[in-house]
Amino acid sequence: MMMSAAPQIVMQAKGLVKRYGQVTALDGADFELRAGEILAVIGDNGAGKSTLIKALSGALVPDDGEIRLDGQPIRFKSPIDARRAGIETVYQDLAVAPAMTIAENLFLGRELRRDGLLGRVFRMLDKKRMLRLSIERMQDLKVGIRSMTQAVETLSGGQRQCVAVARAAAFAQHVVIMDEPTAALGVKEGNMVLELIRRVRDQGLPVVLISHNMPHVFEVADRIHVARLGKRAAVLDPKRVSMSDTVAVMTGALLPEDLPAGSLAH
Amino acid sequence: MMMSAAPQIVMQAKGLVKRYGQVTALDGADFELRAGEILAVIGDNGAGKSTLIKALSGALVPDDGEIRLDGQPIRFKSPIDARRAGIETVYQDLAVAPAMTIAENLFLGRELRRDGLLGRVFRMLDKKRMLRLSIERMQDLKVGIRSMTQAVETLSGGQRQCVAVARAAAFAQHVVIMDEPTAALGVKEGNMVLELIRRVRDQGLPVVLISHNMPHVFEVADRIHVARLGKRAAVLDPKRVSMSDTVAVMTGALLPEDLPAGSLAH
Amino acid sequence: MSTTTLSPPAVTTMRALHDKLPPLGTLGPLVALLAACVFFATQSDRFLTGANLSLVLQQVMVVGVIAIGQTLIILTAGIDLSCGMVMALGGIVMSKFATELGLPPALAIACGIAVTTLFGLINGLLVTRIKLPPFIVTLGTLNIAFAITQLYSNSQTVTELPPALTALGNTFTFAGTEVAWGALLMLALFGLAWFVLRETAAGRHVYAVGNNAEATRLVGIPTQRVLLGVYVIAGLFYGIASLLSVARTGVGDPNAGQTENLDAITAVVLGGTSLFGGRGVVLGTLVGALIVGVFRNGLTLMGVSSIYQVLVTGVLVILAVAADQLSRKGAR
Amino acid sequence: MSTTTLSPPAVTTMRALHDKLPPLGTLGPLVALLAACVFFATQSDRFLTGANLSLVLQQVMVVGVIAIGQTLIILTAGIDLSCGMVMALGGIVMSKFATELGLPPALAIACGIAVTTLFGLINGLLVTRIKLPPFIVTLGTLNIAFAITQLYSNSQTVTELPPALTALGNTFTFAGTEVAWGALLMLALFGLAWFVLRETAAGRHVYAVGNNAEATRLVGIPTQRVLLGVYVIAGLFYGIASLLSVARTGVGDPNAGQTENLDAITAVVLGGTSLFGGRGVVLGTLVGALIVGVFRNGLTLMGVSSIYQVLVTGVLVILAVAADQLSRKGAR
Amino acid sequence: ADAPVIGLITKTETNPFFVKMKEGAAEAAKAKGAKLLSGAGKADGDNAGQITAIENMIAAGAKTILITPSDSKAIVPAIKKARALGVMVIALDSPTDPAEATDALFATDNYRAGVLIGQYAKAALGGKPAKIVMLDLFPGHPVGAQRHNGFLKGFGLAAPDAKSNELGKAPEIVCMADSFGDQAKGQTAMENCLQKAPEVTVVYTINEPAAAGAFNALKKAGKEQGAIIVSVDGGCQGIKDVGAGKIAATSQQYPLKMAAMGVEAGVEYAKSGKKVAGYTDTGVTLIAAKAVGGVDSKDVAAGTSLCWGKK
Ligand SMILES: Nc1ncnc2c1ncn2[C@@H]1O[C@H](COP(=O)(O)OP(=O)(O)OP(=O)(O)O)[C@@H](O)[C@H]1O
Ligand SMILES: Nc1ncnc2c1ncn2[C@@H]1O[C@H](COP(=O)(O)OP(=O)(O)OP(=O)(O)O)[C@@H](O)[C@H]1O
Ligand SMILES: [Mg+2]
Ligand SMILES: [Mg+2]
Repeated sequence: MMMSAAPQIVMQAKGLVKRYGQVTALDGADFELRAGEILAVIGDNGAGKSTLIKALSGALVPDDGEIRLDGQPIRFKSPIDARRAGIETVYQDLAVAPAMTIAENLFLGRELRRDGLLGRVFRMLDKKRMLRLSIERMQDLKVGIRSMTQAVETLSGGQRQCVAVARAAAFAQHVVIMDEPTAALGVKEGNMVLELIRRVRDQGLPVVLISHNMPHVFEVADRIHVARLGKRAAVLDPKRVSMSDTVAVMTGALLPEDLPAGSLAH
Repeated sequence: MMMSAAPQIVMQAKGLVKRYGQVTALDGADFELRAGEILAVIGDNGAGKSTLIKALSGALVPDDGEIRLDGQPIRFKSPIDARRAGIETVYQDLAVAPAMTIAENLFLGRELRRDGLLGRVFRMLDKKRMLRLSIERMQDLKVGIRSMTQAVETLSGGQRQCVAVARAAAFAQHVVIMDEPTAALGVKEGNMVLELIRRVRDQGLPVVLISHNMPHVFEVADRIHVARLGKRAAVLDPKRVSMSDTVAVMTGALLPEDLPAGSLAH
Repeated sequence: MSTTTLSPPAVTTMRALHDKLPPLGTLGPLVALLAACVFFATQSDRFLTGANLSLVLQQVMVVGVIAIGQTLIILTAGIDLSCGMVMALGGIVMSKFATELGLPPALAIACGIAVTTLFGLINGLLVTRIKLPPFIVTLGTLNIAFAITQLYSNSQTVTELPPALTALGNTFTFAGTEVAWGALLMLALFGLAWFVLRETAAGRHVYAVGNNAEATRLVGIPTQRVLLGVYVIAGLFYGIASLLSVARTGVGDPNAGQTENLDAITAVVLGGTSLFGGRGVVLGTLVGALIVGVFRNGLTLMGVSSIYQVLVTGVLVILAVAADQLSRKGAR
Repeated sequence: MSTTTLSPPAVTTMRALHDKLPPLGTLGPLVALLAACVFFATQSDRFLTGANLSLVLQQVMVVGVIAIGQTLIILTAGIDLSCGMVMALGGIVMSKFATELGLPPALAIACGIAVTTLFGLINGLLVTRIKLPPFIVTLGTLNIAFAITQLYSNSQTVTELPPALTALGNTFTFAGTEVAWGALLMLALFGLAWFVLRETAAGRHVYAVGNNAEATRLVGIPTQRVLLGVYVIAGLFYGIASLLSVARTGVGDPNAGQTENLDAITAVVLGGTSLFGGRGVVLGTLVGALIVGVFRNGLTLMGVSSIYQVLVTGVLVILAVAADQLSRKGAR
Repeated sequence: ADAPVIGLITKTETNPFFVKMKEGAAEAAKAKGAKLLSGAGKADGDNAGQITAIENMIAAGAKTILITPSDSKAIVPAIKKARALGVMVIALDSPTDPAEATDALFATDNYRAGVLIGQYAKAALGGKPAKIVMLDLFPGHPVGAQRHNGFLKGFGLAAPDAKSNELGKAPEIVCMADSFGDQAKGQTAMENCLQKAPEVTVVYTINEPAAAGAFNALKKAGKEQGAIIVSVDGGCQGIKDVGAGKIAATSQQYPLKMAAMGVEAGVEYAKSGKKVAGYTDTGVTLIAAKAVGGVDSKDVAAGTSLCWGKK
């Protein structure tokens, strides 16, 4: 990241709060995503990472706090609003329709219509084209899936993950958010996804990556957002902080202010 | 592992085959688990790992092949048979009942009854005791879950994982099988599970660990079973093989016979 | 370190208290029932008398007992359309066996209950062994039980039953009110079902099967046996309902049970049990059955003509559940 | 590297071929229907005549069109108990508007269809806005539609309809057989529903909502709007069924539709659509409706007395689905 | 030649009244060497089911169809179609509207059946105040309306005419409820009415199962002495209940007779091509255990010997 020009902020949140009955999942969390960066979000189980990104992607409406996109305050009332704003998300509890085929899942909600009358008047789907594009997309990820017309419920856990990742990467216009996209993936497939994340960033789209895999995080992240007890505990610079210090901050063993100077990201 | 005495074989499978329509998930897979060891099973997505351990745990009946437990040929017709034989399994697609509480899920199928008449005649459950034991069990795993009487569906992804792992570790008598138990876990929780796996092994129970996390595998495994295209490609010795060679075998980039001498486990 | 992640005692106590209260799923219907009662009490001073309430209890006892069986089945994500017809067949069998065949009443009753239990067993076997959808299976047995009932009874009501068959229709005086033994039996059965579902492993397994059948199987619970057991026990409850129906009307009626199918399911759903299985409380079913009974009784007391009763019932059913739903939203 | 993990072309071709065939879920009921036809053809030489088969088609046209709407709703994991009653109300409205109010037939028909569509809208709003279970909502509107039908018609059958209202009951001759226009309309509507469900985004969204509503929402599909649309369109289909019913019987009948509720659901389930949503094919529903119609017709031709028909239907429903299920097991 | 095929379509499968009718038809068919097809609606009021049955029976070769119309008007177009195909259609038990839609009608007058028990109840009540409970069939059923209104007429109250489908109302009626012609529901309805209006002197019931249910409810409340129950049908069980004092009086009808006459006419039509025509009243007889002045009635013995047309 260049330190010279003030970095442009794409997405920003301040003081987000979300309660589930007695449980406070988000307790005044802040968030900041800059143009063209990969922002890793890490934290213990239950630290509120998924809740945070659900608030950012319109999957839930926070009880309090403010979200800004490109400096404009926004209020997503549903995932549709977020999608319209060009934000694509891979959810942790994979949002797929198990009885539908892989191709259908990839294009769910953005189906392609045929050209000409058939498409415009009869609104017929262009299944052939969607199938072809699906195959290309999945080959990009180097996933060995035999047929795009097989139902998602017949896939292995990692293969399902790939479907969700491929979908988000293919359609994002503005921001890509991924909640543990590599959790169920094999080494090869995991690396493909990291590669894909880099490619997306290099096309200019900022990526939010939630992951428990520290090597992955340190491999790709430009900045690391540490979530802890529903808040943002710190934002670290992976080039200047050690993995063990990061884990220590994450688990609360070390306070951010006790970190070696320069560990915090700007 | 000591090389002297011939190691005792707890569980063994030969030529397992499982087909799903056109897809052959297992294509003559072999398997061998020794007393007191941690056996890691690794492989690409779709390599047939989950299918293999489902065959071993009675969750599915293989189309062909033979399984032996302590040298005796067995045929599990259902998970109940495997459970009776003391085999406990954590499945990848977490086998939990979402609307039921954590405590209930932990003791599902092995509920404790009250002492005395209430238990023997009225078959009343000892909910208090189960609750207490659940709390202890989860504290062992250092999981910060607020109430054991909350429904599993209200937990974060990683917290659910912990419930499944705690259940298997607590009840196993003979063999523990875990399909990607650390996939959704944070660093802390992940290390706790590895620690737990070691503890189980040290109590004398062999553990089968499926994982895509190579550092984890190399940290705890005594031997590494590499699955590839529905077969067992090789069994490696983590003390004598490098991580990169392992990954190369796993992805098919390297044939096992081309490995440096001594890489294969005995 | 474990103490830092565990929550402070205040929260724990709050939650423990919260856990003690019935879930809103049960509370909602109860509120609707109470609201209905308050409303009817303002409309008719006869409504809130012991005699009238005892009457309502008697009127719902048959549907109530059927609905216990139905609750069990719906908790496993199934459904039983045959319940009313099977109940009618049981009633015909016990009354004909006691009169025409001249069997001792106890034996005749046992035979009737055995027949309904057998139907439960057939339903269960078709669902578990051949894996047919419960809807289809019980649609089939609905027709079969109906046809057998009509053929065996020749569509004739069976009368002049020995008093033992109708004993449950008799009443005893409690606090100045006549209470039917059958109503008491229904309450006892609800209590029993509640206890078993809540406090025993078998009961929890019923919930688990309905909640996630595959997970339950993988955990090592014999899901097929649980399911089969549920259908058989439901059949047993239908048999008891047969006896109650015979006791209440004093005859073996081949046309009994025709509306009980939908009524029983309605009671279960009004009581807050999910048709998708795994969620619900059997006492909610009792409340659901009472709601239907109280509406019918209260509207008649108000002198609402029958077609308007249908209209009002339709509106009230929706309102009752909507109030429940909206109150839950508010609580969140 | 990507080519090594992709499967050999032979397998791909096999699979492509396999994908072209209808899923077994549709094939099973079809086999059952054909088996029934073959059986009845051996029992009665009147069965396999064009006139008789055209008759069966006429007899199922009302239930068939209702069942299209019901299929849509069941695909979203809902259920509509009100379908038959709403259909009856539509019939009364269009026939009374055309006779008593003297509206032009086309306008009267439009009003009738508007009323059923309005009921669909109400069902849909209650399901989507207040999030009530469809079972309860439609149980309520079932009662409401019934009461309004009886009140508005004063329980009187409406006769002396203008010919335009009954035109769909008229026949034309095709290949020497009299075919009713209404039967043709039903087939066309099935074709339309099949096309939309299979070939358009809206149709796929219906499946997605029933399959995993939360995932569908997260993907950015307005699930509530899809659901609402489904209920409204179902109401529209019920309106068309009203017209068919009026055309078939030649009168506006306030007691129509009472058995169509269960019949329509039966047709959908017999046709292989899952009551849990997201799985099924609308053409299966046509087959399911035909199975019921063929049984009734064939058994009457055989001279089976009506109570035995009930018995046989019960057994056959189970057998038809069981054969389907067992054949699928074999195929695995 | 083949045996003539005759179709019998009842309202439902299950009402003992129609079961008797079917038995009568089967016996007559056997005696005359005819083949009897039977069909029914799925429920009372199921017009579409009856239309389907007509079509299927014609397809099966029936030349005569006997039908108890569930809906007197709604069935007419289907009957017209059948007659256009040369099928003789005879209405049993209740007429179509218009009555000329069928070739012939063998029936009881339900309105008159109501009038008879209304007159009886009025006379038996003597000077006591009339507090009437009406246990009807269910909303919208024409037979329910005819019997109901007939009863009111016989009782001397204002009532709609025989063609109306509307249930007449009067200040003397203290409670109206539906029994669905079913004993258990009749009992429930009566129980609720007794809560509303404990002082009941007359109970009108749509049929004898409903009457038995009403009696149960009265007996449980200890009021069986104070109220007169009247009913319609005259089934053997119902007559027994009259004998036992549960029901004061009932209007007896003759389904076996209707059916037997219908089958005979059908066989004759097949043989000679001669159709029957017009209305044949198979009669209504008031059966009462205690005769009251000014109203003709027969006793239980006579009722038992005739119950439902047993000869
Ligand atoms: N629907 C819900 N109802 C009640 N509590 C919930 C719900 N969803 C989340 N929570 C609670 O909110 C807290 C934060 O959950 P969240 O899913 O955001 O954690 P996370 O950081 O994503 O964890 P993980 O790494 O395990 O996925 C947890 O304690 C969880 O139990
Ligand atoms: N129920 C099923 N129906 C059809 N195909 C299936 C089914 N289950 C698994 N398969 C196929 O079998 C193959 C092996 O699946 P399996 O789940 O064993 O892989 P895995 O090694 O566990 O992968 P992962 O690491 O992604 O979990 C995959 O190609 C998968 O698509
Ligand atoms: Mg998460
Ligand atoms: Mg797997």
